[in-house]
Amino acid sequence: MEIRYLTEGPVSAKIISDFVEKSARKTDLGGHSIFLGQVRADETDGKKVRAIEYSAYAEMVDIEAEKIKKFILSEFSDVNAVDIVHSTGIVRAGEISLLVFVSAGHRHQAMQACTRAVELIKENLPVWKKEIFEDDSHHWK
Amino acid sequence: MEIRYLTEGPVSAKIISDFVEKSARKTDLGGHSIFLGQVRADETDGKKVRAIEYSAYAEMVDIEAEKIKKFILSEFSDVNAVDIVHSTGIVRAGEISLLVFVSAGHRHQAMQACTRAVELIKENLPVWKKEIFEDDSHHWK
Amino acid sequence: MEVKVLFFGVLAEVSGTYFKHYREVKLLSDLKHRISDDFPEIVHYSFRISVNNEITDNDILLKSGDEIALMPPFSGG
Amino acid sequence: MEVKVLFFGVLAEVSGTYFKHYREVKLLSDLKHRISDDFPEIVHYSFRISVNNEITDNDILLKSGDEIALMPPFSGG
Repeated sequence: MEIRYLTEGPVSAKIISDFVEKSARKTDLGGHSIFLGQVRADETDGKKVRAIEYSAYAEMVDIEAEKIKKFILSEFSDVNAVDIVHSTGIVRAGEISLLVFVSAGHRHQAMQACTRAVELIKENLPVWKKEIFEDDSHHWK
Repeated sequence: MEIRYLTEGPVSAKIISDFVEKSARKTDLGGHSIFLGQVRADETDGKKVRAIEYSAYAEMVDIEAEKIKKFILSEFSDVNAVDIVHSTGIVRAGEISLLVFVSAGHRHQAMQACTRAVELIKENLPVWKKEIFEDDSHHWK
Repeated sequence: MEVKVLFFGVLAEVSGTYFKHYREVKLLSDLKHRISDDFPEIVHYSFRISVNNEITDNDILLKSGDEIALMPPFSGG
Repeated sequence: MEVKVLFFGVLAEVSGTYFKHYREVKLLSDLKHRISDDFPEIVHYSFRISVNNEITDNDILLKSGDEIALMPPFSGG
Protein backbone atom coordinates (compact mmCIF):
# COMPACT_ATOMS: atom_id res chain seq x y z
CA MET A 1 0.00 0.00 0.00
CA GLU A 2 1.97 3.04 -1.20
CA ILE A 3 -0.69 5.71 -1.43
CA ARG A 4 0.28 8.85 0.39
CA TYR A 5 -2.51 11.37 0.14
CA LEU A 6 -3.72 11.43 -3.45
CA THR A 7 -5.09 8.60 -5.53
CA GLU A 8 -6.04 8.70 -9.21
CA GLY A 9 -9.81 8.09 -9.59
CA PRO A 10 -12.17 6.97 -6.82
CA VAL A 11 -11.05 5.75 -3.41
CA SER A 12 -11.69 2.08 -4.06
CA ALA A 13 -13.21 -0.50 -1.71
CA LYS A 14 -9.77 -2.16 -1.84
CA ILE A 15 -8.03 0.94 -0.47
CA ILE A 16 -10.60 1.20 2.31
CA SER A 17 -10.39 -2.44 3.34
CA ASP A 18 -6.57 -2.35 3.25
CA PHE A 19 -6.70 0.44 5.84
CA VAL A 20 -9.17 -1.51 7.96
CA GLU A 21 -7.01 -4.62 7.90
CA LYS A 22 -3.82 -2.69 8.60
CA SER A 23 -5.31 -1.00 11.69
CA ALA A 24 -6.94 -4.12 13.00
CA ARG A 25 -3.59 -5.61 13.94
CA LYS A 26 -2.68 -3.10 16.62
CA THR A 27 -3.85 -4.30 20.02
CA ASP A 28 -3.53 -0.94 21.79
CA LEU A 29 -6.32 0.64 19.73
CA GLY A 30 -9.91 0.79 20.93
CA GLY A 31 -11.66 2.64 18.15
CA HIS A 32 -11.43 3.77 14.57
CA SER A 33 -13.45 6.63 13.19
CA ILE A 34 -13.70 6.71 9.44
CA PHE A 35 -15.17 9.32 7.15
CA LEU A 36 -15.93 8.61 3.51
CA GLY A 37 -16.86 11.50 1.24
CA GLN A 38 -18.97 10.44 -1.71
CA VAL A 39 -19.89 12.23 -4.94
CA ARG A 40 -23.57 13.19 -5.00
CA ALA A 41 -25.69 13.39 -8.15
CA ASP A 42 -26.79 16.94 -7.26
CA GLU A 43 -29.12 18.81 -9.55
CA THR A 44 -28.56 22.42 -10.70
CA ASP A 45 -31.01 24.05 -13.15
CA GLY A 46 -32.46 20.65 -13.96
CA LYS A 47 -29.07 19.18 -14.81
CA LYS A 48 -27.71 16.22 -12.85
CA VAL A 49 -24.08 15.76 -11.83
CA ARG A 50 -22.71 12.54 -13.27
CA ALA A 51 -19.13 12.95 -12.02
CA ILE A 52 -16.68 15.31 -10.40
CA GLU A 53 -13.25 15.96 -11.81
CA TYR A 54 -10.83 16.80 -9.03
CA SER A 55 -7.60 18.68 -9.66
CA ALA A 56 -4.98 19.18 -6.99
CA TYR A 57 -1.73 21.00 -6.32
CA ALA A 58 -0.12 17.68 -5.53
CA GLU A 59 3.07 18.93 -3.92
CA MET A 60 1.20 21.27 -1.60
CA VAL A 61 -1.42 18.60 -0.81
CA ASP A 62 1.38 16.48 0.62
CA ILE A 63 2.67 19.37 2.72
CA GLU A 64 -0.78 20.40 4.00
CA ALA A 65 -1.98 16.85 4.67
CA GLU A 66 1.20 16.20 6.63
CA LYS A 67 0.50 19.35 8.70
CA ILE A 68 -3.07 18.21 9.40
CA LYS A 69 -1.82 14.79 10.47
CA LYS A 70 0.75 16.29 12.84
CA PHE A 71 -1.75 18.77 14.25
CA ILE A 72 -4.29 16.02 15.00
CA LEU A 73 -1.66 13.78 16.59
CA SER A 74 -0.45 16.60 18.84
CA GLU A 75 -3.95 17.92 19.68
CA PHE A 76 -5.45 14.50 20.51
CA SER A 77 -3.03 12.62 22.72
CA ASP A 78 -5.02 9.38 22.50
CA VAL A 79 -4.89 9.31 18.69
CA ASN A 80 -2.33 6.91 17.21
CA ALA A 81 -2.87 7.17 13.49
CA VAL A 82 -4.39 9.54 10.95
CA ASP A 83 -4.69 8.52 7.33
CA ILE A 84 -5.99 10.70 4.52
CA VAL A 85 -6.67 9.74 0.91
CA HIS A 86 -8.17 12.18 -1.60
CA SER A 87 -9.06 11.51 -5.22
CA THR A 88 -7.74 13.33 -8.25
CA GLY A 89 -9.27 13.01 -11.69
CA ILE A 90 -12.73 11.67 -12.43
CA VAL A 91 -14.96 10.28 -9.66
CA ARG A 92 -18.48 9.33 -10.68
CA ALA A 93 -21.64 9.94 -8.64
CA GLY A 94 -21.90 7.25 -5.95
CA GLU A 95 -18.12 6.77 -5.77
CA ILE A 96 -15.86 7.75 -2.87
CA SER A 97 -13.54 10.75 -3.22
CA LEU A 98 -12.20 11.12 0.32
CA LEU A 99 -11.15 8.73 3.06
CA VAL A 100 -10.17 9.89 6.54
CA PHE A 101 -9.18 7.14 8.95
CA VAL A 102 -8.42 7.98 12.58
CA SER A 103 -7.42 5.40 15.18
CA ALA A 104 -7.25 5.98 18.92
CA GLY A 105 -7.10 4.19 22.21
CA HIS A 106 -10.68 5.21 23.00
CA ARG A 107 -13.74 6.12 21.00
CA HIS A 108 -14.23 9.76 22.03
CA GLN A 109 -10.94 11.04 20.71
CA ALA A 110 -11.21 8.87 17.59
CA MET A 111 -14.52 10.48 16.65
CA GLN A 112 -13.64 14.05 17.65
CA ALA A 113 -10.30 13.91 15.85
CA CYS A 114 -11.88 12.50 12.69
CA THR A 115 -14.44 15.31 12.58
CA ARG A 116 -11.68 17.87 13.09
CA ALA A 117 -9.48 16.31 10.42
CA VAL A 118 -12.30 16.43 7.87
CA GLU A 119 -12.84 20.14 8.58
CA LEU A 120 -9.13 20.88 8.21
CA ILE A 121 -9.01 18.96 4.93
CA LYS A 122 -11.91 20.98 3.54
CA GLU A 123 -10.23 24.24 4.58
CA ASN A 124 -6.62 23.56 3.75
CA LEU A 125 -6.12 20.96 1.03
CA PRO A 126 -5.47 22.63 -2.34
CA VAL A 127 -8.01 20.57 -4.28
CA TRP A 128 -10.64 21.84 -6.72
CA LYS A 129 -13.76 20.21 -8.03
CA LYS A 130 -15.40 20.55 -11.39
CA GLU A 131 -18.92 19.17 -11.57
CA ILE A 132 -19.63 17.38 -14.81
CA PHE A 133 -23.29 17.10 -15.77
CA GLU A 134 -25.06 14.39 -17.70
CA ASP A 135 -25.01 16.53 -20.87
CA ASP A 136 -21.19 16.92 -20.49
CA SER A 137 -21.41 20.60 -19.59
CA HIS A 138 -19.53 21.50 -16.43
CA HIS A 139 -19.42 23.86 -13.49
CA TRP A 140 -16.50 24.84 -11.24
CA LYS A 141 -17.19 24.68 -7.52
CA MET B 1 -25.96 -9.95 3.66
CA GLU B 2 -28.43 -11.02 6.31
CA ILE B 3 -26.85 -9.75 9.51
CA ARG B 4 -29.26 -7.72 11.56
CA TYR B 5 -27.51 -6.45 14.66
CA LEU B 6 -25.52 -9.32 16.16
CA THR B 7 -22.79 -11.37 14.58
CA GLU B 8 -21.02 -14.39 16.06
CA GLY B 9 -17.33 -13.60 16.59
CA PRO B 10 -15.51 -10.52 15.30
CA VAL B 11 -16.98 -8.05 12.81
CA SER B 12 -14.99 -9.25 9.81
CA ALA B 13 -13.35 -7.15 7.10
CA LYS B 14 -15.87 -8.80 4.76
CA ILE B 15 -18.84 -7.45 6.72
CA ILE B 16 -17.30 -3.97 6.74
CA SER B 17 -16.52 -3.90 3.03
CA ASP B 18 -19.98 -5.26 2.18
CA PHE B 19 -21.47 -2.23 3.94
CA VAL B 20 -19.11 0.11 2.12
CA GLU B 21 -20.01 -1.36 -1.26
CA LYS B 22 -23.73 -1.38 -0.50
CA SER B 23 -23.74 2.33 0.43
CA ALA B 24 -21.54 3.39 -2.43
CA ARG B 25 -24.29 2.79 -4.93
CA LYS B 26 -26.64 5.50 -3.71
CA THR B 27 -26.04 8.73 -5.60
CA ASP B 28 -27.92 10.98 -3.16
CA LEU B 29 -25.41 10.38 -0.35
CA GLY B 30 -22.50 12.72 0.30
CA GLY B 31 -20.85 11.19 3.32
CA HIS B 32 -20.51 8.09 5.44
CA SER B 33 -19.31 8.15 9.00
CA ILE B 34 -18.15 4.81 10.31
CA PHE B 35 -17.13 3.80 13.79
CA LEU B 36 -15.28 0.57 14.49
CA GLY B 37 -14.83 -0.55 18.08
CA GLN B 38 -11.80 -2.77 18.57
CA VAL B 39 -10.77 -5.02 21.46
CA ARG B 40 -7.76 -3.61 23.29
CA ALA B 41 -5.11 -5.73 25.01
CA ASP B 42 -5.54 -3.75 28.25
CA GLU B 43 -3.49 -4.66 31.29
CA THR B 44 -4.92 -5.09 34.80
CA ASP B 45 -2.66 -6.16 37.67
CA GLY B 46 0.03 -7.13 35.20
CA LYS B 47 -2.32 -9.40 33.25
CA LYS B 48 -3.03 -8.72 29.60
CA VAL B 49 -6.44 -9.11 27.94
CA ARG B 50 -6.20 -11.61 25.10
CA ALA B 51 -9.91 -11.58 24.17
CA ILE B 52 -13.35 -10.41 25.19
CA GLU B 53 -16.31 -12.72 25.36
CA TYR B 54 -19.50 -10.81 24.63
CA SER B 55 -22.89 -12.07 25.72
CA ALA B 56 -26.12 -10.41 24.68
CA TYR B 57 -29.85 -10.50 25.30
CA ALA B 58 -30.38 -11.04 21.58
CA GLU B 59 -34.11 -10.39 21.42
CA MET B 60 -33.80 -7.13 23.32
CA VAL B 61 -30.72 -6.09 21.30
CA ASP B 62 -32.89 -6.20 18.19
CA ILE B 63 -35.58 -4.09 19.84
CA GLU B 64 -33.13 -1.52 21.25
CA ALA B 65 -30.99 -1.28 18.11
CA GLU B 66 -34.16 -0.71 16.10
CA LYS B 67 -35.13 2.10 18.50
CA ILE B 68 -31.68 3.72 18.14
CA LYS B 69 -31.92 3.52 14.37
CA LYS B 70 -35.36 5.13 14.34
CA PHE B 71 -34.29 7.82 16.79
CA ILE B 72 -31.25 8.78 14.68
CA LEU B 73 -33.28 8.83 11.47
CA SER B 74 -35.90 11.11 13.05
CA GLU B 75 -33.40 13.34 14.87
CA PHE B 76 -31.09 13.87 11.87
CA SER B 77 -33.21 14.67 8.82
CA ASP B 78 -30.26 14.41 6.43
CA VAL B 79 -29.38 10.86 7.54
CA ASN B 80 -30.51 8.13 5.16
CA ALA B 81 -29.17 4.95 6.71
CA VAL B 82 -27.95 3.68 10.06
CA ASP B 83 -26.41 0.24 10.36
CA ILE B 84 -25.25 -1.40 13.55
CA VAL B 85 -23.39 -4.71 13.98
CA HIS B 86 -22.21 -5.93 17.39
CA SER B 87 -20.27 -9.10 18.14
CA THR B 88 -21.31 -11.92 20.43
CA GLY B 89 -18.93 -14.60 21.63
CA ILE B 90 -15.16 -14.40 21.49
CA VAL B 91 -13.39 -11.43 19.92
CA ARG B 92 -9.61 -11.37 20.27
CA ALA B 93 -7.48 -8.31 20.97
CA GLY B 94 -7.02 -6.37 17.74
CA GLU B 95 -10.32 -7.58 16.28
CA ILE B 96 -13.43 -5.46 15.68
CA SER B 97 -16.47 -5.90 17.94
CA LEU B 98 -18.70 -3.04 16.84
CA LEU B 99 -19.55 -1.42 13.53
CA VAL B 100 -21.71 1.68 13.25
CA PHE B 101 -22.28 2.94 9.73
CA VAL B 102 -24.17 6.19 9.16
CA SER B 103 -24.86 7.65 5.72
CA ALA B 104 -26.16 11.14 5.04
CA GLY B 105 -26.53 13.71 2.31
CA HIS B 106 -23.83 15.86 3.91
CA ARG B 107 -20.86 15.28 6.14
CA HIS B 108 -21.89 17.18 9.28
CA GLN B 109 -24.98 15.14 10.03
CA ALA B 110 -23.23 11.90 9.10
CA MET B 111 -20.52 12.50 11.71
CA GLN B 112 -22.78 13.92 14.43
CA ALA B 113 -25.30 11.12 14.02
CA CYS B 114 -22.60 8.45 14.14
CA THR B 115 -21.19 9.83 17.40
CA ARG B 116 -24.69 9.93 18.88
CA ALA B 117 -25.49 6.40 17.73
CA VAL B 118 -22.32 5.05 19.36
CA GLU B 119 -23.27 6.71 22.67
CA LEU B 120 -26.80 5.27 22.51
CA ILE B 121 -25.42 1.81 21.75
CA LYS B 122 -23.12 1.96 24.79
CA GLU B 123 -26.01 3.06 27.00
CA ASN B 124 -28.84 0.93 25.72
CA LEU B 125 -27.73 -2.30 24.07
CA PRO B 126 -28.03 -5.23 26.48
CA VAL B 127 -24.54 -6.60 25.86
CA TRP B 128 -21.97 -7.66 28.46
CA LYS B 129 -18.25 -8.15 28.19
CA LYS B 130 -16.03 -10.61 29.98
CA GLU B 131 -12.32 -9.86 29.66
CA ILE B 132 -10.25 -13.00 29.22
CA PHE B 133 -6.60 -12.69 30.22
CA GLU B 134 -3.59 -14.45 28.78
CA ASP B 135 -3.56 -16.87 31.73
CA ASP B 136 -7.24 -17.75 31.00
CA SER B 137 -8.52 -16.03 34.13
CA HIS B 138 -11.33 -13.59 33.49
CA HIS B 139 -12.98 -10.41 34.68
CA TRP B 140 -16.53 -9.13 34.11
CA LYS B 141 -16.79 -5.53 33.00
CA MET C 1 -48.77 -20.19 35.49
CA GLU C 2 -45.06 -20.07 34.79
CA VAL C 3 -42.52 -17.33 34.02
CA LYS C 4 -38.95 -17.55 32.78
CA VAL C 5 -36.10 -15.70 34.45
CA LEU C 6 -32.90 -14.96 32.49
CA PHE C 7 -29.53 -14.25 34.12
CA PHE C 8 -27.07 -12.15 32.13
CA GLY C 9 -23.41 -11.24 32.37
CA VAL C 10 -21.78 -11.84 35.73
CA LEU C 11 -25.17 -12.93 37.15
CA ALA C 12 -25.15 -16.04 34.97
CA GLU C 13 -21.81 -16.93 36.50
CA VAL C 14 -22.89 -16.14 40.07
CA SER C 15 -26.18 -18.02 39.80
CA GLY C 16 -24.60 -20.87 37.86
CA THR C 17 -27.38 -20.81 35.27
CA TYR C 18 -28.60 -18.84 32.26
CA PHE C 19 -32.29 -19.21 33.09
CA LYS C 20 -34.78 -20.69 35.53
CA HIS C 21 -38.53 -21.16 35.46
CA TYR C 22 -40.72 -20.07 38.35
CA ARG C 23 -44.33 -21.15 38.91
CA GLU C 24 -47.24 -19.55 40.71
CA VAL C 25 -45.79 -16.11 41.24
CA LYS C 26 -48.05 -13.05 41.25
CA LEU C 27 -45.99 -9.94 41.58
CA LEU C 28 -42.53 -9.01 40.34
CA SER C 29 -41.61 -8.23 43.96
CA ASP C 30 -42.54 -11.80 45.00
CA LEU C 31 -40.42 -13.17 42.16
CA LYS C 32 -37.46 -11.04 43.26
CA HIS C 33 -37.70 -12.54 46.75
CA ARG C 34 -37.80 -16.06 45.42
CA ILE C 35 -34.81 -15.39 43.17
CA SER C 36 -32.74 -13.99 46.02
CA ASP C 37 -33.72 -16.95 48.21
CA ASP C 38 -32.42 -19.29 45.50
CA PHE C 39 -29.32 -17.23 44.66
CA PRO C 40 -28.41 -15.20 47.73
CA GLU C 41 -25.15 -13.89 46.25
CA ILE C 42 -26.81 -11.88 43.51
CA VAL C 43 -27.81 -9.16 46.01
CA HIS C 44 -24.16 -8.07 46.00
CA TYR C 45 -24.43 -7.08 42.35
CA SER C 46 -26.20 -4.14 40.81
CA PHE C 47 -28.65 -4.95 38.05
CA ARG C 48 -31.83 -3.79 36.36
CA ILE C 49 -34.86 -5.90 35.58
CA SER C 50 -36.78 -6.14 32.34
CA VAL C 51 -40.15 -7.78 31.80
CA ASN C 52 -40.74 -8.82 28.20
CA ASN C 53 -37.85 -6.63 27.01
CA GLU C 54 -39.02 -3.50 28.85
CA ILE C 55 -36.91 -2.28 31.74
CA THR C 56 -39.04 -1.53 34.78
CA ASP C 57 -38.63 -0.24 38.33
CA ASN C 58 -42.26 -0.83 39.22
CA ASP C 59 -43.90 -3.78 40.85
CA ILE C 60 -45.83 -5.56 38.14
CA LEU C 61 -48.50 -8.23 38.05
CA LEU C 62 -46.93 -11.14 36.19
CA LYS C 63 -48.72 -13.43 33.75
CA SER C 64 -47.90 -16.81 32.32
CA GLY C 65 -45.16 -16.76 29.69
CA ASP C 66 -43.56 -13.53 30.89
CA GLU C 67 -39.82 -13.31 30.38
CA ILE C 68 -37.93 -11.53 33.15
CA ALA C 69 -34.27 -10.64 32.69
CA LEU C 70 -31.73 -9.70 35.37
CA MET C 71 -29.28 -7.38 33.68
CA PRO C 72 -26.03 -5.98 35.13
CA PRO C 73 -24.87 -2.61 33.72
CA PHE C 74 -24.39 -2.89 29.96
CA SER C 75 -20.82 -3.00 28.73
CA GLY C 76 -21.06 -3.50 24.99
CA GLY C 77 -19.11 -1.69 22.32
CA MET D 1 16.05 34.68 -13.56
CA GLU D 2 12.86 32.78 -14.17
CA VAL D 3 9.83 31.81 -12.06
CA LYS D 4 6.98 29.40 -12.78
CA VAL D 5 3.33 30.36 -12.33
CA LEU D 6 0.70 27.64 -11.86
CA PHE D 7 -3.01 28.15 -12.60
CA PHE D 8 -5.45 25.94 -10.69
CA GLY D 9 -9.14 25.10 -10.85
CA VAL D 10 -11.24 27.51 -12.86
CA LEU D 11 -8.18 29.73 -13.45
CA ALA D 12 -6.58 27.05 -15.63
CA GLU D 13 -9.69 27.12 -17.78
CA VAL D 14 -9.90 30.92 -17.88
CA SER D 15 -6.21 31.39 -18.68
CA GLY D 16 -6.18 28.44 -21.06
CA THR D 17 -3.02 27.05 -19.50
CA TYR D 18 -1.81 25.12 -16.46
CA PHE D 19 1.45 27.06 -16.11
CA LYS D 20 3.58 29.82 -17.61
CA HIS D 21 7.16 30.95 -17.03
CA TYR D 22 8.03 34.58 -16.39
CA ARG D 23 11.53 36.07 -16.62
CA GLU D 24 13.16 39.07 -14.99
CA VAL D 25 10.54 39.81 -12.38
CA LYS D 26 11.52 41.26 -9.04
CA LEU D 27 8.51 41.53 -6.79
CA LEU D 28 5.38 39.43 -6.45
CA SER D 29 3.36 42.60 -7.08
CA ASP D 30 5.14 43.08 -10.44
CA LEU D 31 4.44 39.48 -11.34
CA LYS D 32 0.74 39.94 -10.52
CA HIS D 33 0.57 42.87 -12.91
CA ARG D 34 2.22 40.93 -15.69
CA ILE D 35 -0.15 37.99 -15.14
CA SER D 36 -3.24 40.21 -15.29
CA ASP D 37 -1.91 41.89 -18.41
CA ASP D 38 -1.59 38.45 -20.02
CA PHE D 39 -4.88 37.08 -18.69
CA PRO D 40 -7.20 40.03 -18.01
CA GLU D 41 -10.22 37.82 -17.18
CA ILE D 42 -8.69 36.34 -14.07
CA VAL D 43 -9.34 39.55 -12.09
CA HIS D 44 -13.02 38.53 -12.03
CA TYR D 45 -12.18 35.49 -9.93
CA SER D 46 -11.16 35.33 -6.30
CA PHE D 47 -7.97 33.48 -5.56
CA ARG D 48 -5.05 33.28 -3.15
CA ILE D 49 -1.40 33.13 -4.06
CA SER D 50 1.25 30.76 -2.78
CA VAL D 51 4.98 31.08 -3.24
CA ASN D 52 6.80 27.76 -2.92
CA ASN D 53 3.74 26.14 -1.27
CA GLU D 54 3.28 28.92 1.31
CA ILE D 55 0.20 31.10 0.98
CA THR D 56 1.10 34.78 1.26
CA ASP D 57 -0.62 38.17 1.22
CA ASN D 58 2.65 40.11 1.32
CA ASP D 59 4.68 41.49 -1.47
CA ILE D 60 7.75 39.30 -1.75
CA LEU D 61 11.10 39.53 -3.48
CA LEU D 62 11.14 36.66 -5.96
CA LYS D 63 14.15 34.55 -6.82
CA SER D 64 14.94 32.23 -9.68
CA GLY D 65 13.12 28.89 -9.54
CA ASP D 66 10.26 30.13 -7.36
CA GLU D 67 6.93 28.43 -7.93
CA ILE D 68 3.93 30.72 -7.67
CA ALA D 69 0.43 29.25 -7.63
CA LEU D 70 -2.89 31.03 -8.27
CA MET D 71 -5.47 29.16 -6.23
CA PRO D 72 -9.24 29.69 -6.25
CA PRO D 73 -11.07 28.75 -3.01
CA PHE D 74 -10.46 25.08 -2.21
CA SER D 75 -13.34 22.71 -2.83
CA GLY D 76 -11.99 19.27 -2.03
CA GLY D 77 -13.71 16.56 -0.02
